[in-house]
Amino acid sequence: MSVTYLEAIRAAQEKALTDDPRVFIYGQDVGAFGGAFKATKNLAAEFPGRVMDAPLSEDAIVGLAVGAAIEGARPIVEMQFADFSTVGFNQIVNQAATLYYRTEIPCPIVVRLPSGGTLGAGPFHSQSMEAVYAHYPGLVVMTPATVEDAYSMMLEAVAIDDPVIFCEHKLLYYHLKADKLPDTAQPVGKARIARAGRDATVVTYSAMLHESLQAAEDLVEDGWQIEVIDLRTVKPLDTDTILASVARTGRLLVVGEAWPWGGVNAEVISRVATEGFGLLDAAPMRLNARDTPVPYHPDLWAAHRPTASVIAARLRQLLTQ
Amino acid sequence: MSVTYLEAIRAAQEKALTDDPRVFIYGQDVGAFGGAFKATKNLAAEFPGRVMDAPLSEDAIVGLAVGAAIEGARPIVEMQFADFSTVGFNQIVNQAATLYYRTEIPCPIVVRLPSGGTLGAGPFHSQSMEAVYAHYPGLVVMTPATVEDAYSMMLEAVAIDDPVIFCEHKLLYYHLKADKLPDTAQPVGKARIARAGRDATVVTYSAMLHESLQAAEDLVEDGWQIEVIDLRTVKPLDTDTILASVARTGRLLVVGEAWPWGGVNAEVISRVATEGFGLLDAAPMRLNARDTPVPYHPDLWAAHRPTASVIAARLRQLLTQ
Amino acid sequence: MVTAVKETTVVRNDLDSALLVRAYRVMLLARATEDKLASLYRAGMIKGGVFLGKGQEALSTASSIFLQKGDIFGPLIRDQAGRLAFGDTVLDTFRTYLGSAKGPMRGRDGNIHRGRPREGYYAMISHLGALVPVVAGGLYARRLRGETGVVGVTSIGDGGTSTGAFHEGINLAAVEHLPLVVVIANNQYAYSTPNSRQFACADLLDKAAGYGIAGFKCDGTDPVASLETLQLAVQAAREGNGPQMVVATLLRLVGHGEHDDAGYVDAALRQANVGRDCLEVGATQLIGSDLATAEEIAAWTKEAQAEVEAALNIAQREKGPDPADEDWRAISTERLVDGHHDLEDE
Amino acid sequence: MVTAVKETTVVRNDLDSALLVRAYRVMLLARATEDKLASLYRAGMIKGGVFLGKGQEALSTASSIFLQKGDIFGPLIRDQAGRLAFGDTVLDTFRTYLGSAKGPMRGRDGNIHRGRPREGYYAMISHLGALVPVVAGGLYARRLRGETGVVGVTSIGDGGTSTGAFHEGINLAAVEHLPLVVVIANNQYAYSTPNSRQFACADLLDKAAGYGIAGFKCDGTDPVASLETLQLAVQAAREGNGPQMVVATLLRLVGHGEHDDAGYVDAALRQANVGRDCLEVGATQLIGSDLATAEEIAAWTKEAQAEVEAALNIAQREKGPDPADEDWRAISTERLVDGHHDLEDE
Ligand SMILES: Cc1ncc(C[n+]2csc(CCOP(=O)(O)OP(=O)(O)O)c2C)c(N)n1
Ligand SMILES: Cc1ncc(C[n+]2csc(CCOP(=O)(O)OP(=O)(O)O)c2C)c(N)n1
Ligand SMILES: [Mg+2]
Ligand SMILES: [Mg+2]
Repeated sequence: MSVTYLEAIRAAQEKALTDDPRVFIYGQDVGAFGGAFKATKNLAAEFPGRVMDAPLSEDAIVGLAVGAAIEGARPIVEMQFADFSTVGFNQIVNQAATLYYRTEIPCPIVVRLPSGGTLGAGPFHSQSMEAVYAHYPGLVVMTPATVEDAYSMMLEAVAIDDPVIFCEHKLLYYHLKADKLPDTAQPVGKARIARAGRDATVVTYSAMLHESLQAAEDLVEDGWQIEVIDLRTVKPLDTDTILASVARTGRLLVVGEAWPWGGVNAEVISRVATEGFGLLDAAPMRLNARDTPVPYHPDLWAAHRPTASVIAARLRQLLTQ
Repeated sequence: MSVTYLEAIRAAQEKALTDDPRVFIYGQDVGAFGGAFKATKNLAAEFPGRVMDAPLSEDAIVGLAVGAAIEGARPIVEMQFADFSTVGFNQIVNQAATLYYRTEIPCPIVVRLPSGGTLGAGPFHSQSMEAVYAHYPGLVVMTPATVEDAYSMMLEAVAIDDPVIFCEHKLLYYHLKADKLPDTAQPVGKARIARAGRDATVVTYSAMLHESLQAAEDLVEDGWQIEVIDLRTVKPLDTDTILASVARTGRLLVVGEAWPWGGVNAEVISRVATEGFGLLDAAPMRLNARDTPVPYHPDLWAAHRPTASVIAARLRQLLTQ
Repeated sequence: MVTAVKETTVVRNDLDSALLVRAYRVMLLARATEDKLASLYRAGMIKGGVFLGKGQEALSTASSIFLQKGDIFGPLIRDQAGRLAFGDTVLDTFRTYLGSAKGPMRGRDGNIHRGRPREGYYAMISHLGALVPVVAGGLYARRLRGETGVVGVTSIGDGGTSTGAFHEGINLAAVEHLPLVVVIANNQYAYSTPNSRQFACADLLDKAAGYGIAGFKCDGTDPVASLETLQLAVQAAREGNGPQMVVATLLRLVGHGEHDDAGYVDAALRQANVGRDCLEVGATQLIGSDLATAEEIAAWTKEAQAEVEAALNIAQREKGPDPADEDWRAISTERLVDGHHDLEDE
Repeated sequence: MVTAVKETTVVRNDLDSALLVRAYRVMLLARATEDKLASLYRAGMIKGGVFLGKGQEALSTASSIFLQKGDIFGPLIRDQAGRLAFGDTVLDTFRTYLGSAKGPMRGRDGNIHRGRPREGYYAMISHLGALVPVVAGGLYARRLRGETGVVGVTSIGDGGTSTGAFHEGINLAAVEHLPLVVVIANNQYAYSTPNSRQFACADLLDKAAGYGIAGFKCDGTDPVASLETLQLAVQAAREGNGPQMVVATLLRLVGHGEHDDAGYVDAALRQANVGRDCLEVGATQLIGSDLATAEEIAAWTKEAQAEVEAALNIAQREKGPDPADEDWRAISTERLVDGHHDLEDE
């Protein structure tokens, strides 16, 4: 028996619906159909009236969730693709994200964003919007990279009283598997050392964790021990864990799939440069996607985002600097 | 005779309308009323049919501009406040910003964003969204800090073939004055050394330029010579000018009014740390607004964003590090 | 699904006379409050804008006066009167404008952006239309919890009907058959923009059928007509007939904000029926129905003004928030606050 | 302002017979193209999704066939037929799906996200509704330039009517009195979501009056009815009567994408009139009107299939873009490209 990343998200939502009568799910095709990716498969039948198909209205979907949250409900809303959250953007960043600061009423909503590139998905079904949301005060931005985190962080996302942007990576949905769902979990907000090392630190998250782990593995034959940190949440960003790692390794590469200007990578490097300047033995490096829309053609796409081999090459540069 | 920052923007739009029949202006209340801030005063009368009041529909306003641009027009659209561009967000980041990459048809639109905090403006009339737009490929993001730049960069914004997010700072509208409009201008995309110095570099933009210049002035009495760089555009970001300055001073403070996570400041520090690591004699520093919505009360607001005295204090820290 | 469009006429006896008097006194109180806000603004004592609802008190009062405890009210810019009718106070009004730490927004937000969401009194953000789905969501949650007979009212202007949020919100409410009343105050302008540049339908009420919801229209300058219409609409929603759209015609008798002289308003409109002052219309109605004398109305006005003065006196003595005491966090879960505050140590 | 709603009836003689034949052959070509796309998908030869318009060819063809050079067409997901009628080619279709560097999108975008904007053939982004104001904007610019008699057509689904963009776009077009025809293909579902969860109006055409625009409805499974209706709508727009809304009733006869078996579609709908295959209806119409024989139609079908094969042969031999040759920039002004490309030197 094994469980996929997607099944973990489904299972967590099922558990949340079971455990807490305040939870409901609202989104396009999430009902009988079970969602575009089947993240809500069978839930409508299991929880009648609590898993509902929404009209094609992202703004209203998020708005409804905020109103329901005010009244004490704990809605989970699904965007069919992260890219479509741009049309629900205002309700997320100005309505949900400001509610607590303005009124002291918390806003416990979860906005699920099926994120990131996949083969042939093109400019509008591939985006990684975590940096856009993390820039705004008032949001928690989760970017689980493992099956275990997909499960436990979704439970936590529903449990906490604040709006959570839950960035699930579509590339991990079906292929990433674990033996079973976890019973315990690391606290949300703490990064995880996914692989311990000595010579350099790679800070990454979401699908890029797996490319980075592969790169770290590739460097073993050259005698390098690379530490890989999985951020897990990009807001809050666990600066302490990063700094502690850089203190050990002296070298930092940050890897992300989003666009280069001002993303997670810039924030991580900026924190290390400002708060851990003396820890660095060499200039930090970063790898992002290129600064264009995500291309459709598989060859362009492969050249648009970092891959294990590019990461490995960059690490070699970093290590010999 | 003197001309304000706002009048410069108005004059540049007037000149663009005069010189180029393809230019038109579209936005709420920009017609006979002359705009919420009077940036289009009298233009509707001067250019009949080319300066039009729009319905209260930011998404459609930007969409209309993109369609018009496809047909060879050069629309300038005004958002009444930058904060309201969230409801035109999708058309900006997914329609306008991707057009050239996808179709090879350039998209010469200008989206004017009256930006930044002013006294008593509160959470929804104070936002600085430059970092959000700069994160997206396909957009040029201008942040003029002077009357001269407001004028010449607006002309350039209309002239170039790409979508420009023009972040004008409302705090500068009426108070910032110059003797006259400039005849020549520095090329767009190049930062400007607003004040030459020796001991530390402050990189900043928009209204924070003036707070930073004040701070630099305040430090003269202690014998410090602070170099202040005005970025002018935050995308593209003129890394060369920044690096050259840091090469001279060895110390860097970045100051911005936007939220801390992943903004201009993170990007600047990240570039210096990655590309100019060896130039730094001390850890770089940054100052942003606090990570909450922009508060309404003047006292809270004053404590929410960097001011000259905070900048000066931080500079003293930086200089003695 | 109810799609009938009801044009109401003045049937004075349908409303109980105590309600009429109560509504009128709320209108007076709102007017007195706003008159004071205007003079505070002119005296430079309010930072930021002041946005008043003069001329819209009748409609606004009618919007919330039929609501009960447990109902939801999502007012917009011109709803000082409706806010008071729903339970907001003059004191909290001044507190919010003056930024008192004791106000519901504690200086964090100001002016019309106030509310007490836990009491069903939602606090608008500036983005027009954005409140429609939020009120719908509140109703949705109530229904999910098994509560029945709850009604939500929200209002919007002619300009706000052009927003995507308005459209999506009403459509969603219609699909969900929620007890939502949307009051459209067609005051002929959105800031300076006349209706002719805002919509092309013959009547805004023509939109109701497009959502499959019931529609009502009324003369928003007429307190009795406004009350009667809203009574019907709220009742229809409460009885489970789904969303109700009310379109009222009127004019805002002040600028968009107090900085604005509204010079763009067509003089003919000011002279027309639509430009009547609902307070004057209401006075005539009360006197004509022997529900009050001119002297009584004058006395009520004085009482309202005194209440306003008293509230202002309190609010003016209250302190604003102390930045040093602020915890500067935008989320409630303390352990998840991003620990990177650049201004922290100054 | 035209607000009349015209229900068209089949008046075959209004359309010239050459047009009927031409339209039918476009429908056949679209069907043959899409059948081939489906088998390429099943064979794993297309990366990403395949979204077909089977069952919607009649309406889609009618949407663009009355357009002239200089007009604007903004097709959506199910418009393979309308694209071909407007001048798109089978070759460019395959090129785009296969990512050929020679296609109009040069591998940068795929499948239905293609167009040649300079030729009035706009390239949709995925966000539904977003194209409506863009086509309006194209028309606005044309008018500003003094061009008259230009028409723009765009289409949308029942689901797309729930978007804010649709609402804002149509309303703006109505205010600007633009010659925009919006074709609503009510195919009963948005992905799996039935109309009952999408809108509550009795008829989508009820929305037209809410925008103050003219409305038409037709049976989208009927080629003649679709052609007649669109002919009227396009003509009305061309004559300066402002935006026109066309609501057509039909069913998509395939899944939302080829990955989807459409098991959610109500079997009764499949059996009903709405579930008819417009190609069969068209064949009956042509044969019944003596415009073609069954043999001729069979021959046309073969010709279409041959054209499809030939185009595919070419497209399959073309190369995709070479990442090494890409200049990887999203703006046209080279000197303003942000010089920070992290992947550059790999
Ligand atoms: C989405 C959005 N765009 C622009 C504004 C700026 N704005 C504030 S009030 C207003 C006019 C509103 O007009 P209307 O809806 O008719 O209400 P009224 O002011 O007449 O009561 C505008 C444009 C806004 N608040 N929200
Ligand atoms: C704004 C937005 N939200 C969600 C989607 C995902 N999506 C693509 S097609 C579709 C259903 C569209 O239904 P409809 O408009 O009826 O067109 P049809 O597919 O039936 O032709 C959805 C939800 C999208 N493309 N855009
Ligand atoms: Mg109005
Ligand atoms: Mg459909």
